[in-house]
Amino acid sequence: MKDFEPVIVAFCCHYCAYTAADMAGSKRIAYPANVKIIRVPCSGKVDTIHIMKALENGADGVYVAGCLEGDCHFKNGNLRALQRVKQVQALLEEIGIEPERVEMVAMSAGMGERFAEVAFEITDKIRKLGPNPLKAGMENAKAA
Amino acid sequence: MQNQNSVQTGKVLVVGGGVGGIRAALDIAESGGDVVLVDNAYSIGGLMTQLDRTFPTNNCDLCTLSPHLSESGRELHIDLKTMTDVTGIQGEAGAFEVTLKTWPRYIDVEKCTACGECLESFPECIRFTPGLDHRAPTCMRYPQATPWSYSVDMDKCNDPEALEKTCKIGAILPDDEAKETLIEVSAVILAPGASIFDPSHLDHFGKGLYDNVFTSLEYERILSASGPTGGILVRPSDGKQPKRIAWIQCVGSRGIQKGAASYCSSACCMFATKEAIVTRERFKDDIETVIFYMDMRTSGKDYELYYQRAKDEFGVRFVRSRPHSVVQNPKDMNLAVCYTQDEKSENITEEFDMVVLSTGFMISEETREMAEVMGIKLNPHGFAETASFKPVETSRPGIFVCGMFESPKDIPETMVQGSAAACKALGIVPRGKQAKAPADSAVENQWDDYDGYEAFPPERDVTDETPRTGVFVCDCGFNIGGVIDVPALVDYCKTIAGVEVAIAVGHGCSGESQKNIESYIKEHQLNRVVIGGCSPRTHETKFQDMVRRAGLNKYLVEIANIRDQDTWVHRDQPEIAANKARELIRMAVARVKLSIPLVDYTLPMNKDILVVGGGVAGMTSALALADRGFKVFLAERSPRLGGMAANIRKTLEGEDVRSKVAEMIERTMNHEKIQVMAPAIIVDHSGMPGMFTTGVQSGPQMFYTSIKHGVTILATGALPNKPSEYLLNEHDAVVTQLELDERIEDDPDSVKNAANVVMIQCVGSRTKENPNCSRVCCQAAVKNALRIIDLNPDANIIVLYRDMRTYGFQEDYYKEAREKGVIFVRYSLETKPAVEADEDKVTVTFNEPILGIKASVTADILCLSTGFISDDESTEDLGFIFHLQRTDDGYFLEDHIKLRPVDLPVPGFFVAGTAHSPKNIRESIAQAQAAAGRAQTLLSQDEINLGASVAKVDGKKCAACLICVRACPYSIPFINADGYSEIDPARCHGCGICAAECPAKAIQLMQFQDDQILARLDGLFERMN
Amino acid sequence: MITAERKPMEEIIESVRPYNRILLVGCNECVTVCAAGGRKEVGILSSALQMAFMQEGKTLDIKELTLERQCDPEYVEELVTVIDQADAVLSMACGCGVQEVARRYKDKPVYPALNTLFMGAAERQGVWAERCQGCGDCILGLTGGICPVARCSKRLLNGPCGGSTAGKCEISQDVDCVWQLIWDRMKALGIENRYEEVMTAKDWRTSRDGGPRKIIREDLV
Amino acid sequence: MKTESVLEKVFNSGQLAVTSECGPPRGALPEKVIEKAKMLEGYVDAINVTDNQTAMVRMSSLAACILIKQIGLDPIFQMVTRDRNRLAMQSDIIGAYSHGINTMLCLSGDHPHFGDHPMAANVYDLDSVQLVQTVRKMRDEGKFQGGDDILNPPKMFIGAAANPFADPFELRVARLAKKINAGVDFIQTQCIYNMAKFETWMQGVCDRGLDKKVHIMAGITPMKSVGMARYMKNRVPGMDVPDEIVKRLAGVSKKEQPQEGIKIAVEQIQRLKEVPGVHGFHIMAIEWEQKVPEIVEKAGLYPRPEIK
Repeated sequence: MKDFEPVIVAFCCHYCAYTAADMAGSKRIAYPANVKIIRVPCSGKVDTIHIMKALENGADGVYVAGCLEGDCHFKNGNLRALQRVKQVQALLEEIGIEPERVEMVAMSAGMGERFAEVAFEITDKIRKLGPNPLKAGMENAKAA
Repeated sequence: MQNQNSVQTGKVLVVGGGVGGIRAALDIAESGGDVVLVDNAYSIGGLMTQLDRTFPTNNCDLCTLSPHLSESGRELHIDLKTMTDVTGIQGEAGAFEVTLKTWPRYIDVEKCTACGECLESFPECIRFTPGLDHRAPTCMRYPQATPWSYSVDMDKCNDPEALEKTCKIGAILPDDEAKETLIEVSAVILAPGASIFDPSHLDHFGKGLYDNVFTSLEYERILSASGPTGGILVRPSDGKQPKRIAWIQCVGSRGIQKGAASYCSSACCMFATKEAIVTRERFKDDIETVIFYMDMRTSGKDYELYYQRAKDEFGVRFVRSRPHSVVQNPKDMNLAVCYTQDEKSENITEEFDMVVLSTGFMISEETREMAEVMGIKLNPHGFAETASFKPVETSRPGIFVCGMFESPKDIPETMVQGSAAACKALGIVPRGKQAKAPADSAVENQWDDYDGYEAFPPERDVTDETPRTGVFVCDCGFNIGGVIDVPALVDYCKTIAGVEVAIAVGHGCSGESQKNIESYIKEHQLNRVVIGGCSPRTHETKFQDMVRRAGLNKYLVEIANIRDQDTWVHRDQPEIAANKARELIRMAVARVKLSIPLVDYTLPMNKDILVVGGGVAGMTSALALADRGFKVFLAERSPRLGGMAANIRKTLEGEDVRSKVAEMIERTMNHEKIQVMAPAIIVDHSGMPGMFTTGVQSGPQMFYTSIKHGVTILATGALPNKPSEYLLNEHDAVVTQLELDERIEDDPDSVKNAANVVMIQCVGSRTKENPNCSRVCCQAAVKNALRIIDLNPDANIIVLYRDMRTYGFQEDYYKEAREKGVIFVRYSLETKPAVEADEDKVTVTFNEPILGIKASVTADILCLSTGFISDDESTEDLGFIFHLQRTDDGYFLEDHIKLRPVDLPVPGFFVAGTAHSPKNIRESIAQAQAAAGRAQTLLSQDEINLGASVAKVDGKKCAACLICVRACPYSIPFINADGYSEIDPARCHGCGICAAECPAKAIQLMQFQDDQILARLDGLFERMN
Repeated sequence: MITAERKPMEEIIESVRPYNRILLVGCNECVTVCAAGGRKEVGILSSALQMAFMQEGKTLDIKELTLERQCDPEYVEELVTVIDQADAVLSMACGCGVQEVARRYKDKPVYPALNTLFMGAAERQGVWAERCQGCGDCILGLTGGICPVARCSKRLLNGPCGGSTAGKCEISQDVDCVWQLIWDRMKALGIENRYEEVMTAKDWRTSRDGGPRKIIREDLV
Repeated sequence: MKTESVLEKVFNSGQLAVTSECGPPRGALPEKVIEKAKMLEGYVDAINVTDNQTAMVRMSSLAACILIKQIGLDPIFQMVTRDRNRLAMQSDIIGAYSHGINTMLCLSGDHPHFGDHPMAANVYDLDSVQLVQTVRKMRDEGKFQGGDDILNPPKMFIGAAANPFADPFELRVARLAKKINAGVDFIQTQCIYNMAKFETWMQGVCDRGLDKKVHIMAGITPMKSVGMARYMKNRVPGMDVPDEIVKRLAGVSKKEQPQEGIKIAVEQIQRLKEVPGVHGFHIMAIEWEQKVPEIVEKAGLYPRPEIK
């Protein structure tokens, strides 16, 4: 557990979080490399299945980063994304996986610090939660 | 790029890079004209970039403004000169010669990549860092700063040589000097903006004396997440969150204090209201907010509703009073605000933790000097002199003005004037240099000479080829190469399945490297390309053009962001950075394999225009466009042109409206490029921007004609309100301001003999039924009162008002009226005046709040300020036919209330005049010119590129469930005659919400298809599973 | 439209536990429209099941397939090519679809992944409400186009009962009192006078009380 | 005279009728039924016997009615349409009549949602109006619902409930008219606290002359405490308890509240006696039957008329 480095997938809206990540870069604000960014045109484009497949493939955590409430470039995509994240959380709970592995966060394009902060917080949280339970399950089965 | 020898260059000089200047520059550039945009600061943006949020939507400015700024940076037609002053001008409209002086920046903007090395080593000497700066608020905070470059303050630098050496690409120029340039332009637009009134000399408010007194702009910076406190609202004196904040209005405006301007600064009421709302929004009941004001001047579109919401929903307290002093309690640093109120005689003292001074706007000395250089007339306040029918024209032909320099105003009005000035400036640019005008072939040829674009070779068909991917890794100098071992990364890339070639390319964006990559693509017959480099946000277009030159479809390239999102953030952990770079490239390779060639959607542009509404606004737009050679159809509902203005005699400033309108009608009727259809009604509509078809029934027989046009301008106006109140429509002594205006001019004797004249403001406005302010009635009342006094200096005139909203320079007339004895008495909704008939006169009874008595006056004339109501029936019909949204009170709803006040949400539609909101003639004309300007940005193109990122429906999978129809934020999908959902690519905005919600998985968003997104995951987890 | 919602995961997991190869079949008709069993939900359930079992160290072989309509034999026939590769079928159709698959593939265990709920209408995006019970003898013409059989908690034909409060049913504030709606509608139509006619006891034979029902259209047979 | 019902006879004598109710026990405890009924002996004309009240399982109304009949008192057989279909209900009616039970109250019944068997199927084959119609058809035409003749048809005096306070208020008179159309003889109302609203309703009833077609008994429930008043106000659907009642009870000490409650009930009866169209009182003292005699006495309704 000590050496556990989680892999976290971050679906980032082009208009805010992805830009904020670039901002963090231009200001040289470090954040954990555990976070892997996938750019989407709007957080509202992130489908339930994208989040599920990330976990199924082995991600230890997933988050969707959209615009601040009221600032969505496409009016309400961020709110729809939030509802979908909640749906995934409920589904994970049902199948015995910690719903906290999935999260929705909001930021604006200028928030480079906030992007880094979020990346730290979520990496910390996932580190505490431990590896994706699918991996342990499969390893135990192999060992047996 | 430009022709130096020609006298008529077709260029426009824009002075000032605030939002107004940027808007004007963009409009001209989009219309095909060349612009030189100069600003004396080291990057453009002006005041607006310092705001945290803007009313009335409370949106963060950042997201909405930054695309504008980066747009202007990229635009080929804009030559941006920062740190530049105008020092001389000669010549005349169409052929000016302007001298510019550029101060040394000590940085080569072309080379600088804003990498930040210099700032790190010499933080004191660098004037500007992109993004957030701890030295805020002096620095701009938005991510796409333009130019994307630093600036050096050489005076502060002790060791220029060392500084020079920190820059590996040699962008620092220690020997940079001021340069003078001579440019030739056809027209000039002045948009220098205004400066903020400095209240530090006002001892009684304690600004500069007490730590907890701020100007409203400073408060804005404190609220801002990127401000000096990082958005944490605390008192400088003790670091505690304030519990009570007061705003004091009219600081530096309305001639209240020493050194204050006599005019009203127009924007401060809304500014303060917004700050109070945002504060309440964030802190709820934790912070009490109080605004001390004289008159709340919330007369813009839906501003009154915002004001009411501030009171009712957010619990902001509004106190009508003029505080006379702010005194600090030395013990707890709290601030005692002392004031009196009309109704009460005693002094009231309230204690606050923080006081915000709503400081007004002034014209700076620098701007006055610039105006002198330009040779334009200024009004007594130092603003550029203009006229109602020429709202953006200065006294010198060919020189135009927009924004604050014309008069104090808010952002939407500035945007309108920016576009209007662009339209007027384009009017003198030789036609061949501007929009590809239709018809005249001679003009066509001239255009053909002008070509800033390079032609691409035909695209290679790669559909049947197996993916052959080339990976090209940049080192970006030290940016990437200094952190990770690029050759090792390249070796790794060669091992990824499907990768044909992988090489290092240095600076991939340099011309040399691009040629190199192109030759690799051709030599190895690559059909997919991955760039390991910087952010696709900034460089995607560049690499797309590159693969196009190599014969590939532009959507077959992917950029792995290994700089901004990797080596820049993990530079202390090279091992981790290298590993992440491998992952990012793997993800990009997996993704690009599934890329498919896409075609950008384009539409041919029909260059005719339909203008609906033949009032002043409609005619202004029509004439502006027709003068540029465009064919205009002008449809007017009534049999004659002129609209509401035909009934107005004089403006507040005394200009003769009737003759101007008659002149305009004459010109419109006789213009060879304008086809007037009156009476005419719109009956049907179809098509897309650039190819609309609208059915019109016109003439006495109401014949049906079908008009084909590319853009539509709606200028359908509003209606004069005539509510049945105060005996209006019942008693002959009761008239409206509009009727009084006519009587004063046409039958002055009937007015001359009136001993007592009473005016009641806000009749039928700011009520439950019509909650918005009609904007024009206060000025109309002042105008008519002054004219009556002129006719009969002994007349008793009483104006019963709720708030006098004589914004801008109208304040001068309000003051004049008071000085000439017009009595202004305030009433509230609870104490409305009562009116009774008294033979041929009427008795008006009202409360006198200062004396606290009920007073009665027998009036010979009772004049009601009834203002406007929307033409609800027309806007409803047209809204339905054109699929346009309306506000609750029946005006057309623009695309963005702040930044796109002329554009309607449906592309290709523009709005002007009172169909948008109540406004006066000057404002209507400005908006009409702006609409014509905005229209030309579309009309200048032969086709409209809509991009390729659109949602596509697989009809076979579609269950016609309507989920996409309901989920789309723009109501684009519909169920077609074949029973499945259809999404018009020309109208799709590309958000992908429908694709994510489709329960049948029948919708895919091109460029972001599910398998492409999942492929990234596969690429990422390849080595893990 | 028939509406349904997914069963609790636990129940679905238990039903497929004995098997390794699962054929997960969606339906592109009603359950797609009510977002319960279309292609999208099939994908999500497939992934959720996979994850549930991976935690136990087992991977399932799940084949996903969505038929145009699971209640028509011709469409169900399309499964014939893949049915042998599965140990069990998990159906995301309504009860009709589940039964049609079971009827056609007699030796294959078939499990429902959905609970079929009611015949309803979409009130707005994501909200469906019961509208019809299929009683077989429509009285909507008498009740202003609003059905008390399906929408009154007590199925009263002469409502409202004494529990109607502010337009809501006594069983929940979230349920409209249908008789309030009927009365409002009768007023709007100007047929209030019809209210006092006693609606006599209903003949329930045409409903399920008369035994399973069938429609035979001789002209189409 | 349509029936042998004592209640009908009291109404016909022009005097105010008084009824109360007895909830059967939740177990096979016949002595409980008899004990409760005896408490009311001499103070009321007939005793309502509830049918699985509030959707909780209790001894059947029919069985409890028989027990009461056997000690010589007059039960009112309550029947809800929730639990049985029309076959069961009609057979129970014949059964009751064969034990000499001749007065009925037809109700739809509380929804199972409120009771201890929320999982139960609710039947509602008929609604209360249709049950009234069915009983009348059995009595006046001597026919079952299905149309066949009944041998010795049951002669039931038919009652139903009315709630003047439920929404929509404007329908409340109309629904009473509908029950009259279906054949109801007497009405027992929901307990009344909002006098003004009840009087408005009665005005509407009288305006249409409905008071001439049906005997209306005003429902009275004494409050035991301020807690009960609040519960009735906030939790019981279709109940209208004005604030002043709550305030009045809250204004006295906890010990004095029961007595205050009775005082209120008596005052209400006194006031309602003056309301045209009110032909009697139905006193529902929930789990407080022992207080009914006191209320009847204080309200001046004692002694009860001798009807034979």
